[in-house]
Amino acid sequence: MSILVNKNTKVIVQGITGRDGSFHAAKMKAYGTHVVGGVSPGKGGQTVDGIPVFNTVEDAAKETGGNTSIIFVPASLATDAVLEASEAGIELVVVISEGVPTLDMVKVTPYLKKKGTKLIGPNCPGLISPDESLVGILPGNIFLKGHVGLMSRSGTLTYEMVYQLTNQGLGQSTCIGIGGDPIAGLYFQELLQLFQDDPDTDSIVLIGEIGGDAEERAAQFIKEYITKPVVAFIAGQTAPAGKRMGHAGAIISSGSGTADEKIAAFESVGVPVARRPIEVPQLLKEMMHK
Amino acid sequence: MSILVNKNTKVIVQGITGRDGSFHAAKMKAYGTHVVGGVSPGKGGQTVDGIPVFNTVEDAAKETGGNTSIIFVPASLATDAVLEASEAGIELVVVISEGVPTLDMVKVTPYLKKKGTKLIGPNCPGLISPDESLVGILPGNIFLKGHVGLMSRSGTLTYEMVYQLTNQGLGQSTCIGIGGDPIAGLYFQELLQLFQDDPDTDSIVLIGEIGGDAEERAAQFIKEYITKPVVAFIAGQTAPAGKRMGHAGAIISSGSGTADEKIAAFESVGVPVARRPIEVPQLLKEMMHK
Amino acid sequence: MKIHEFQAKEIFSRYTIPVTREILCFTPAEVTSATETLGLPVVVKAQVLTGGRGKAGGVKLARTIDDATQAAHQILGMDIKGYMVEKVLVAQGVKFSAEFYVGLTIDRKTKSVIFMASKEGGVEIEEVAKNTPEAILKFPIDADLGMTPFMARKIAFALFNDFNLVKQATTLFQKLYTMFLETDASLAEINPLVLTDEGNLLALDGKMTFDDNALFRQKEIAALNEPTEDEQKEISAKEKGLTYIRLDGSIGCMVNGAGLAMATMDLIKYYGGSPANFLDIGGSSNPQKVIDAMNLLLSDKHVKVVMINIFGGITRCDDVARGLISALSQLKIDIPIVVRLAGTNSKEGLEIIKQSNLTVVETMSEAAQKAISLCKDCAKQAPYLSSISI
Amino acid sequence: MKIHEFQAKEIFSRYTIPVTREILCFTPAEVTSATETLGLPVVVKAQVLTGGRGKAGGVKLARTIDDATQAAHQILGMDIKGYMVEKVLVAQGVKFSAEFYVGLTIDRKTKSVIFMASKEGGVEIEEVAKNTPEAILKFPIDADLGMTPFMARKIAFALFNDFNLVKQATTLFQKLYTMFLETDASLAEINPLVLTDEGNLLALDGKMTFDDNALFRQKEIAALNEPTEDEQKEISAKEKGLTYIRLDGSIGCMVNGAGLAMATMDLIKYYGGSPANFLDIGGSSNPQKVIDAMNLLLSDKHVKVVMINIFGGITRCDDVARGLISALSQLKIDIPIVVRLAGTNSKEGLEIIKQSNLTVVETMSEAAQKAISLCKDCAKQAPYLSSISI
Repeated sequence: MSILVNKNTKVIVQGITGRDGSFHAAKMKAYGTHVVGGVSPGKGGQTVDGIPVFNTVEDAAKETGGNTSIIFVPASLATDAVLEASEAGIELVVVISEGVPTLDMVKVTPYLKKKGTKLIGPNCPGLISPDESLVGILPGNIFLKGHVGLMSRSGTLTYEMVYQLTNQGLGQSTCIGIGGDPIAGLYFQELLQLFQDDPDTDSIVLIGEIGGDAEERAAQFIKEYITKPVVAFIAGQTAPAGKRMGHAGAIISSGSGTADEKIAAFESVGVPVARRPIEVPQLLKEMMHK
Repeated sequence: MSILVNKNTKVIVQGITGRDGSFHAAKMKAYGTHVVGGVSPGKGGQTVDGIPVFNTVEDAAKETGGNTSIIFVPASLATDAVLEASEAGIELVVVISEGVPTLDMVKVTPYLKKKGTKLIGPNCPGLISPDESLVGILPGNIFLKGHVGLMSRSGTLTYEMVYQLTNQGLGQSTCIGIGGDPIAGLYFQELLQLFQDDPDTDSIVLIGEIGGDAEERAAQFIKEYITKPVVAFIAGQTAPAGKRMGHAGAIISSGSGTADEKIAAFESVGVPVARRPIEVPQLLKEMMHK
Repeated sequence: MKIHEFQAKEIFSRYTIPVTREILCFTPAEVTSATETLGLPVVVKAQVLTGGRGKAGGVKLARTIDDATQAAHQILGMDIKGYMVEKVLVAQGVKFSAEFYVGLTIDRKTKSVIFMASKEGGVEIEEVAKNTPEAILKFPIDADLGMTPFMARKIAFALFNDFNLVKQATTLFQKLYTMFLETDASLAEINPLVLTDEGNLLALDGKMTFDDNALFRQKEIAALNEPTEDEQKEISAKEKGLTYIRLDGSIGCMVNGAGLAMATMDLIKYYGGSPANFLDIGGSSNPQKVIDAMNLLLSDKHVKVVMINIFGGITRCDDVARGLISALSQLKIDIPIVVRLAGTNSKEGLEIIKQSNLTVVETMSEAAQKAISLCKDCAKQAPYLSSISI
Repeated sequence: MKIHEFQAKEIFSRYTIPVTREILCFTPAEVTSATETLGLPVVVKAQVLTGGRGKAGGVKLARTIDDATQAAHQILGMDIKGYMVEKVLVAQGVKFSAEFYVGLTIDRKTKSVIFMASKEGGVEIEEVAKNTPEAILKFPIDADLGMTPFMARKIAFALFNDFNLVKQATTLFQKLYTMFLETDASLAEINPLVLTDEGNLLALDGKMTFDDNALFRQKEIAALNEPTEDEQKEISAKEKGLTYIRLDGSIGCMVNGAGLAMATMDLIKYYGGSPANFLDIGGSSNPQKVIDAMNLLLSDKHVKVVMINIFGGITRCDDVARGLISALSQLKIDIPIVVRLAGTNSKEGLEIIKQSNLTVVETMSEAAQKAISLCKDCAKQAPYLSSISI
């Protein structure tokens, strides 16, 4: 099995006629994802790479049975696209768009909760259950089907980690880039719970970074609820205070949100923290043989 | 038993230092209701008729364990008072205030749903479970403890009906004035379900009036879900179209919302409709002996 | 509260919703001049606070200036469902290829604002609703989100195929919603919304009504009110705490509570009489209210008998009785008055009016029957006393 | 984005949040004149985009005009944490009896705007948060409801006993929230909010920062930006699609992706080196970006060696390689460059740079170690080629 996306996932691409949308729709399709439709207002009736385009998510969902959407629209339009997907009954919405205003996310969050819509992102690379479904912009070829669940605030760092895991024969159940913004959808706790409940996930890799206290809360959550082995990595030990390190959420404010605090939080609950990316597979193996 | 309010109900009076609030707080207390506290911003620390006054509902609820509130503040402040009660964890909020703007009610409704707060009113006389708890402005002395559940869009017409029932020895489990506004809290369907589930309610009286289609929907609901005998009465057979008959919600618009439509809807599902208030007890007895 | 078409369209304009060029006129001469200003053809439309002006001949297309002037002569002064036409709107004639209906109202069932849209514009929407309800699409608007761009677009796609029109409509629908909220409207309709030959959407006719409960915070809207004589009476009554609606029967009613007041009217009808009014004296116990109410009832010359039905709750029957006694002493009353007092302090109340000439009965059924019988032979006999109870 | 105190208080004023009377000055002479205008005493406050100006001597109370002028001489030109003071705010001295803290920010955990309030005003709130967190009350604001009157009042009651102050604060808190939303702020603080001897609440100092992601719709706010030289460089980089932050080490890094860029810096540190910058070239595959990035790196004279770490996803390694080759031919590069390419099209990329003088390694650990070793003896040796992989 896997979490969130699998062989039955039917994907609708919002913004499919744009540069990124069309490119990745094709990529996902090539990977084997069921990309059933796209949305681009005013372009309903066209096709992109054989994928039918609709004017609204509602039309797309009705016609195709799509249950998951991925959003490639400009940041200023992204939350409206999320709401449209949610209102149309889409179960899982993945937002790739970068630069979404934080207060827009604050505004949509209660609606998604009310409708029971799951959100990944924004400003994220999406997710993949290897050999089953790729809903995102991750390079499919580096993944290997297996039993490690991975979640990360970063994109390329995720690839780096996955590459290490795959090289060591540690395949993945599902890998999720949760995005680099301060306010995002599904986060460490929800995903830890999903991996805990997934019979096909044996161990978990959590990749955090500076800013906020999500890692500290995740550590507490692991202590209380997670019995599967977890290994962590925290990026940004050398980041200066007060500077946004690329991600809108990666900032040490008023001396809090540092890597040291996060590392200490994990180690205090018995979660080993790799100091270098290459240490992750080894730590994982050690944890699994405990 | 009874529905919504009973011996364990602890009431907080919002607007207790006002003319109506103080008068009815005393009345309710005299009836035997546990009026545990009142709220009047800036008057915290005072007492009204021995009832302690607090600055906020949160303070009142924390100090007194109050679980129900009744609101007597001016209409322009009523929805803020409702939200305050809901946020403070009050389970049942009864709004007596008349003249609340409809869009204010539209605005608060989703919040109450989210918080699971039950609302009665606005523009209603409140409710009573005879000999247990009176949360409203109804004249307690006309009620008789018993097994008829009653719900009504009107105040004094309710008293008239109850008076007839009591005279005929038909006591009441709970009587609820749901209010005369177009958008209100608990309405026929929710209350029908509560009465259906209440072991101490044997039969139900529903008092409707012109305007809207709540009676039509109630008739359909009765047909599908209610097995206890129901008798209805509809006020406004002689009301002209396009005129608000006192209640903001009592208006025949574009030829719909007439008494005839409502009577027909009930009769089509086997619910007898009294043509005069005095017929209600007799119809009820007939229904119960069927 | 209702307003005229021209007022609704002025509000539309404030929200930059496109409307026809138009001029309000009070005389045929003004219509002539307005037509010259606007250019031919024009449409001359009666401005009255009731529907059905089209069927009544209150809307005329004029292709010449003479036609326009003549139309003004015909329409001004016309009686439409009891409303006298005092002003007309002269609107520039517009060529259009399609008519749509859009409107916002409040839906009791979903407890939300609902957007209605139909391709069947330009006709009475009530007729469409009755005959082909499926032709009216309904979209509940989430109160927390408001009219989001995607929702406005979704509605627009339901009406239009051309994306240029969809874009126009999307913006227009968002404005319409903002206007609805900001003015505390209870109805805001564009019917028809037309597609002009130039490819633009335009509100050819508009209708708005407002939530009376919100007028306290809508001073500008409230100022637009143009009550009829009857409505003026209702407003004065309201200022005294009384809810009064004039009907055309002969039995004046005074009741506490709207539901009981309606039930009282219904009961009079049931026994063959006809109520002269709806009058709810409300929940307070001020004897002055009873005096004001009595004054109000007696101001209607059709009233041949008065039926008072009070079920005391907050209202105390003794206060009502005191008010009645004051009224009897202050006012010259020469018609019979039937009184029924029940509930809070009814004993005390009945004691107070014992010595008066009022007809006192026990139940509302009795009261209605007695009032009707007194009405039938409502000669100039004085009110008399019958039996006392409760 | 940060703004100055005087700018924050100008925004406060727009929302009718009461602030001290004050005048912005650029010279001691202006300060003298401002003091005469405002009347004594005054407070002269350095306007710099960093905290801790009080401790640094950047805030002085002046009881005479001479004192004010002297304070201006002392403060103007002062260096506070690397920021040169170019302007001061002269504010009317206010007598007050109590200091409070109020602020709004966005809470990641509740995903909502959160209102913070404390009776411990006038001191560094971070200190209070660390030492006595219970002294800061936190109120998440429901995004759908906004700052309701009851919530503002509830917060006010938590700070004040006097109902007059509660009423003032209730209004003030609602304004503060509206301002926060309408300006897309990420932080809005009043510290201290003082209770003046006249019994009024007043913002003595204010701080605001804004969401960079929202500046596209906040033109007025964006115009307030005063980037330092380093920040100017960051902004120019951003315009080219690069996220660049200058640090003080000697190994220039070029990485795709923010997380990997941070991990790369961390790895350099782990092996004993020091990164000269954070540089994320983002997800696109434009070779020009690589040229721009290389230019940017080389513009920092502290950079003694360049480490390129690319894990191709959307970014294609062959595009990066092409950009590198162009950069090498266009730019005069006289420092070593270590390259690691992995992921999408890495084979093709490595093929492209095979003939160049770049130092190519297989893993990021190797890259870091190699860069450090090259840096240690970073004489004027030319970049050279080592091994090829992935």
